[in-house]
Amino acid sequence: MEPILEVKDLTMDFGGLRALDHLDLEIDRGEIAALIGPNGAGKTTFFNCITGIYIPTRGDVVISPPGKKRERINGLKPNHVTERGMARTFQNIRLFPSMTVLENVMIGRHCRTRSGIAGAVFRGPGTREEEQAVVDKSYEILEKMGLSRFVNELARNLPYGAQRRLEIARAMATEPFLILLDEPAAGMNPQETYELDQLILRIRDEEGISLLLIEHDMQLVMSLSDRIFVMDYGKKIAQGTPEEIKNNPVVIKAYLGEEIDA
Amino acid sequence: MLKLSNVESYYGNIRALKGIDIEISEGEIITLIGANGAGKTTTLMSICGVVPPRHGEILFMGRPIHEMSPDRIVALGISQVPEGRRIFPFLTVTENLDMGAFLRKDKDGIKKDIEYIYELFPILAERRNQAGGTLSGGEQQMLAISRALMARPKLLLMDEPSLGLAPLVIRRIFGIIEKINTENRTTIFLVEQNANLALKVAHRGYVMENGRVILSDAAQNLLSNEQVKKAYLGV
Amino acid sequence: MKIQDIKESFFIAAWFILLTFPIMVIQVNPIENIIEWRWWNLILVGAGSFMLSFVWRYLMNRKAGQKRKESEDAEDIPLTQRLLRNPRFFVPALIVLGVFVFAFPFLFSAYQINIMTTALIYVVLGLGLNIVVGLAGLLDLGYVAFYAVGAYSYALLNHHFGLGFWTVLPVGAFMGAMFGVLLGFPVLRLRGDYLAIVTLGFGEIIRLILENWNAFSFGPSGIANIPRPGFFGVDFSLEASSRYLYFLMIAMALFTIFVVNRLQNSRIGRAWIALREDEIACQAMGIDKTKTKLTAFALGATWAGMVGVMFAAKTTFINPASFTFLESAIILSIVVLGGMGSIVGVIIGALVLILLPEYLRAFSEYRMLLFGAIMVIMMVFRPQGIISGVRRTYQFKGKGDKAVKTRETVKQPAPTTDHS
Amino acid sequence: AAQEGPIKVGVAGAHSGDLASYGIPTVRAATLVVEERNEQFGGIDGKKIELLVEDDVCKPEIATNTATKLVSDGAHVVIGHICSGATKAALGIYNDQKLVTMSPSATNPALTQSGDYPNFYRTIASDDAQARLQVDYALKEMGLKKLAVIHDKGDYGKGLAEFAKKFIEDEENAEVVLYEGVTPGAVDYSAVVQKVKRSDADGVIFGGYHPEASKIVMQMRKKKMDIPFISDDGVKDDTFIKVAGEYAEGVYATGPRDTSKNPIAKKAVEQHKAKYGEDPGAFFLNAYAAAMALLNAIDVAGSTDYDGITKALQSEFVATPLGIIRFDERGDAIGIGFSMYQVQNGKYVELEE
Amino acid sequence: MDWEYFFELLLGGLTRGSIYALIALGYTMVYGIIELINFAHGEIYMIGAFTALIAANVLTMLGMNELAVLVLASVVAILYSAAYGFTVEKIAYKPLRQAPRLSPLISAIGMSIFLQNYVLLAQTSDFLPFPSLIPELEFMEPIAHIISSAEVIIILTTAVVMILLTLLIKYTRIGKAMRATAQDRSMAMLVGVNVNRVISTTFVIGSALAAVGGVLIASHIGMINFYIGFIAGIKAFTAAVLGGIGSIPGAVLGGMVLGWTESFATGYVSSDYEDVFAFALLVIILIFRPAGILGRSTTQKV
Ligand SMILES: Nc1ncnc2c1ncn2[C@@H]1O[C@H](COP(=O)(O)OP(=O)(O)OP(=O)(O)O)[C@@H](O)[C@H]1O
Ligand SMILES: Nc1ncnc2c1ncn2[C@@H]1O[C@H](COP(=O)(O)OP(=O)(O)OP(=O)(O)O)[C@@H](O)[C@H]1O
Ligand SMILES: [Mg+2]
Ligand SMILES: [Mg+2]
Repeated sequence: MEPILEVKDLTMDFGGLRALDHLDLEIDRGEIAALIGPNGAGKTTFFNCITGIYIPTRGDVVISPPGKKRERINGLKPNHVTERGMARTFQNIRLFPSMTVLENVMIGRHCRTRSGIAGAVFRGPGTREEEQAVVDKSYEILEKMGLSRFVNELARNLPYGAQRRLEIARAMATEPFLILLDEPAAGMNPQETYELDQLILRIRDEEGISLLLIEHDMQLVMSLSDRIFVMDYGKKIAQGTPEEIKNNPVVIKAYLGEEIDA
Repeated sequence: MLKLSNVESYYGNIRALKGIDIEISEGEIITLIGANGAGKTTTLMSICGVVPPRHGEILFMGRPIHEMSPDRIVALGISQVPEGRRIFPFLTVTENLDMGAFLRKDKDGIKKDIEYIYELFPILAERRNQAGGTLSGGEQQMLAISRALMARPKLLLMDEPSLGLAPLVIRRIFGIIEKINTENRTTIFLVEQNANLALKVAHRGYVMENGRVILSDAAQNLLSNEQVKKAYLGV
Repeated sequence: MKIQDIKESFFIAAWFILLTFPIMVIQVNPIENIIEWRWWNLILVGAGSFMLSFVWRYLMNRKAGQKRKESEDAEDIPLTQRLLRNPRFFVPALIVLGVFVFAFPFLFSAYQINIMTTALIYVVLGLGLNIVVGLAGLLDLGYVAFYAVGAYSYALLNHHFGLGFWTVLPVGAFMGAMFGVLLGFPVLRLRGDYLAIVTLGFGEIIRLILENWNAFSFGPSGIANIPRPGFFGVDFSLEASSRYLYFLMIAMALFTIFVVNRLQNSRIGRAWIALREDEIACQAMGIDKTKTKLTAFALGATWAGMVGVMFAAKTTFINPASFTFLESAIILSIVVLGGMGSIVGVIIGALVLILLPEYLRAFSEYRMLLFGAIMVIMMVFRPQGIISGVRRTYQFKGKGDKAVKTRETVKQPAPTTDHS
Repeated sequence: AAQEGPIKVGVAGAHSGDLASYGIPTVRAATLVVEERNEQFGGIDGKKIELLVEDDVCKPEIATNTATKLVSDGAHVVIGHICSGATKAALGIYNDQKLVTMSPSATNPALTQSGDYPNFYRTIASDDAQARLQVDYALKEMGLKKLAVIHDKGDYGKGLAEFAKKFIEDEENAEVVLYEGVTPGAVDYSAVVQKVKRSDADGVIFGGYHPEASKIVMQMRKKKMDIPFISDDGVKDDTFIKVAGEYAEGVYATGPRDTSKNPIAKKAVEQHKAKYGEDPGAFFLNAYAAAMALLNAIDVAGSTDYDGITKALQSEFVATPLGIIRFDERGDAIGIGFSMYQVQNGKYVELEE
Repeated sequence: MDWEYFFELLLGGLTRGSIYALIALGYTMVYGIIELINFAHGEIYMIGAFTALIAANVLTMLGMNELAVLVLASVVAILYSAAYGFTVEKIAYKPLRQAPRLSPLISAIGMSIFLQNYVLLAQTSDFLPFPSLIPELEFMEPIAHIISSAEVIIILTTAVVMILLTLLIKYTRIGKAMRATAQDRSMAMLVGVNVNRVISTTFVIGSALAAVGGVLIASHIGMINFYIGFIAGIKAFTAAVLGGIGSIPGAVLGGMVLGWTESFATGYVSSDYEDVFAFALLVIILIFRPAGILGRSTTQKV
């Protein structure tokens, strides 16, 4: 197994509060991994730290994009992290509400295209081609995500579940090797959650993108994940396959509770 | 206790509610389920007057409230756990709870209730002086629920209270829902995606689709209704 | 219902009588120690506010009613937009407009040409600021500084080195951009209204330096005898040179519209809009926040610099008094009043706001009073601006097909003050 | 050229905005003069005189619009503009159209001295003339050696101060110990006053208008600084005395000579009070004089012909509130003497030389 | 170092800063609650001063004694400013609650132009002498050449007002309602806050403060005209932002910093560039503290 993301000793302090506590974690290529833990355990903070939104107090984040060099990315700005191939969604949906659905995805193509001001003004053949490619590629992604009927809708007018999927579509447009999903199933009903499940599998299988998701919906986590990491109070308290985690007494005590509704 | 008849509400010129009839009696737990964008949130916001209905009538304990301003409606004893939590970001946890009790005058009672909340959610007690905006998603959700409880409402409207909560906490929340319903006789109007859970605690349920109520029945019946099963319970 | 209205209007009239009593009725002359009581005004205010309250109520009801009327399925596109999209209307309209624009200076007096030229200057300024405020969402209250930079570039380069209009035009644009970057670097990490005050401060700094640094800028007495743009050495009469300037400005405005339109629908333009909507999400999508903002700022400033050169050439005299904060406020008003992010809107906004005070000259001293009132009323009854922005939409035939047609239809609600 | 219809006199200046108080008195003066003329003589040669009043807010770019408007509306002569900057911007347009323009208040020396504006006249002394008088008075009459020169950063005030500074520096035994601009409208000038105190100046020369002057004088006197304060025409205004009250005592200001005894001036002020119920404001008499001079020139020339008016202005003396005046080729008024005034017992008193 | 000179500049800056602060308080309150840069605030201040001038003249004519004139004129000014503030909010801002972010800003600019010209037309364009309503206190006589009674009163008033406002916002019911409304308007409704009333109250308090400022400052300076509000407004806005907009102590601190900067810049460099220094300082402070000196940090949790 070749790890594509290695996190070592990651620590994040907010004033006196230690939100991440010497956290170690690895994601392998082609894996769907899940990060679970009680509320306030530091899961979202973990995402923020590895994507450059927060600068961690200490620790290392190293990526090894397939076919590219290993690279340490702590301290990089979020846009550089994305350029290097790690894309994410947000726990509270952050779309561009008054842009259309297609444009939201087109924004995702920004870091994979180059045309500048001169190109925009003169609109030479190069720019036109690039623009056409952006549109086509974005539409293609929307079709894959089952959002093509909304192309020209404003993002804010979409139903909640569709907005969640759009966020994923937008992340996919950046051509990542790893997508980080923060509670993708929140606010979805079981039917939609099931569809999401299928979608995530397809993303992995068809696009070869690895995924790390934070989720409280255990049914989804257990059915999807190859590997699960469990956090509590900023520390990693367990890691393993769904079976192992389900039966891990520490996890049951801290997070799952006595019985699982799965 | 609460009666909506033929309620229509709009966002600008989008008709989000297309004539809704709902009735809730005192002491009931009612749940409203439906797909995304069905208009559940809009229904709650219309009751509270934030999205005032353009047509139809809403009676609360016999009084028409559809033309009242939100603060007056709230003063009648309705409080809400809104969608998206809506924590006051720069107020501390304690201040947020305090705001929940804005219309209450009994200082001691408020104090006691805050302590009670801290017992229910120890994590909030740990964070009591932290600004609401920096809480984690789940912590905010707990705070939003607690804030609504602080009002000691007669009717509690809850919009997806389980959103973003850990399984353990969800169970605790549903425990609390049943508890305040039986102990304080608080009427509860619950909107949930987790229809399984919701229908288990509820007495009756309504199913919404596309701005209309398409089905209403006792919770048990809905649980076993094929149509509902297929669409909302995920087999 | 009617009685209710009258009652309410009576109450409003009484309130305004009370409110305006000291200022409208009593005129003190502390120098002579006389007090004059102008009771007549009381009646004027009372009657005036009584009448106006009916108009206000009518308009308010209409505003509310308008929303209601449109049924649930009606396409949410304003009439203007529908007309603009319909080629059967659009093409002839464009031709008529073109003919009118061309014939204008031959039909009207020098004065009319002159104010139209001024209005065109503001069209370009508005479009430039629209990049910064309307597209990138950066509230710039000191835009006039870049305008000053352009104007002084021409005046000074001409004064000291005898450089001509055409030479300085690109220089002015470049200087504008330079200053845009200069200001942009330190301040672009500021948010919303903090950025507003800093840009306001920057605008004032530029003006104050021009005012105080006599050795450099000739101070408050300004620079006179700036030559009008040349045309292969031809000497023009006043009339002819007004026309020439007018056509120059038309050309410049068309050029601006062309460029801004292309920018708006480009990769950069999308990034600006996205940045306005959500900075964090934008960064997470791989957009370099600083660089993108800086381009917006610099590009906006470029137009101001360029048109500043034009301004100096048109007035032939400049001094710092032309570059006050109020000027920035007016340009901003053009953008917002016209409709943020909409090119047509900004053009109409500029024409309205700049021509209005000129045509209000008939009201002599009530001119600015009315101007202020109209600004308020336009915002109250048309908060989204005269023309609201639209988003480009794409048509797709089916799976795997290329995008076939692009047009603009989806109405873009400007960002609201939402606290969520 | 002989023409039909009324004679049109343009009046341009700031009638709204922050500088309105300097422009409105001119409109009133022109109105009074023209009304009187129309009533008493039925206009000029049987033609009624009409006013075209246009606002320029003292902004150059608006002034060009104002000027083209006046030109388009067929003005024959123009009274205005008020601010030197706006005047300069507008003059090019009037010059192209051969329109005589006369400002009651634009004092920038270049307007007459540069030779760029042959159509321009004014009924106010230029900055350098006033500055000359201020400096001469301070150095020769009062024997001051160390002067603080303060201005309000404006066109008028700063222009004047620049000249004063130059004139002082040209003298052997005097020096400028402080040269400083204050921000008009600021709430407080104590820092500048402290600075004057520290500079050890034995006199202050001020260029600017009365609101700033009164604030500075009051703060100086409150801080027990009794050095002479010599200011300009912009301060020679009764409002100054009223505002500064007891602190105004002893303040010097230059102004047009002996208007208080001039019967025309008295009449003009009376007319103003009768019609507008208050004392006239800034540059009222200058504007009154300008209106009279222009009407007289048209009368003498027998037409509104540019050359005729020019000739009449430069050759014919006319009695105005400012004295009996005519204009030199450059456009400055001859016969408007300037005197030094001092506030004594709450009144400006002309100091005999 | 010339300590006396330094000290005098310090005091001068303090007075000037207090003046800015007094107006900035109203600014910051209004901004805090509806995130609107209320450009008409300066005009409310101007109207307060005008009303006080008119009232004082009428009352003096009626033969009242000085103290009565001071008190009554101030009360009239406060009432009227509050009423103007209230009315302006109702006409120009309330209909724009749901509007795009910048629309109320333009409405405010229009309102400011309107009010200026209203006073210009109804009263006069000239400067009017403003009676020195604040009496020269006997016991202040020995130090009167350093600091006048009026200045002391301005400084004290600012301090008192700041403390009262801080207490109001921190501890009273209406204060809590204000904070909630500021942070999330519709959620505030949902906990029972009457948002319209809270916003109106904020405008009324802010405008009343502007009137207090108007009376004190006008009698300190000794004259007013219709345009004084504009410059005061810009300076107050700067002060409010400098201190951290929305923060009451911040507005006062911002005012002070601004006052001192201008005073020292004039004293040690040149008053030619006092405003340049003031704005340059603003830029520098905001670069290092992007939310102002006392402003809360704007970093957002995502
Ligand atoms: N900017 C911040 N300032 C202070 N504390 C913070 C900040 N961001 C997060 N925290 C704290 O750090 C802890 C971890 O938060 P985080 O959002 O990572 O939790 P989480 O695991 O995502 O929880 P949830 O499942 O509820 O979303 C929380 O207790 C939160 O209060
Ligand atoms: N602020 C808004 N502006 C415009 N349309 C809106 C707005 N909020 C909701 N809508 C529309 O109203 C309809 C009903 O939305 P509502 O939020 O009530 O649905 P919901 O049943 O609560 O869905 P969810 O499960 O996603 O919360 C949807 O079609 C939605 O697009
Ligand atoms: Mg989280
Ligand atoms: Mg909902």
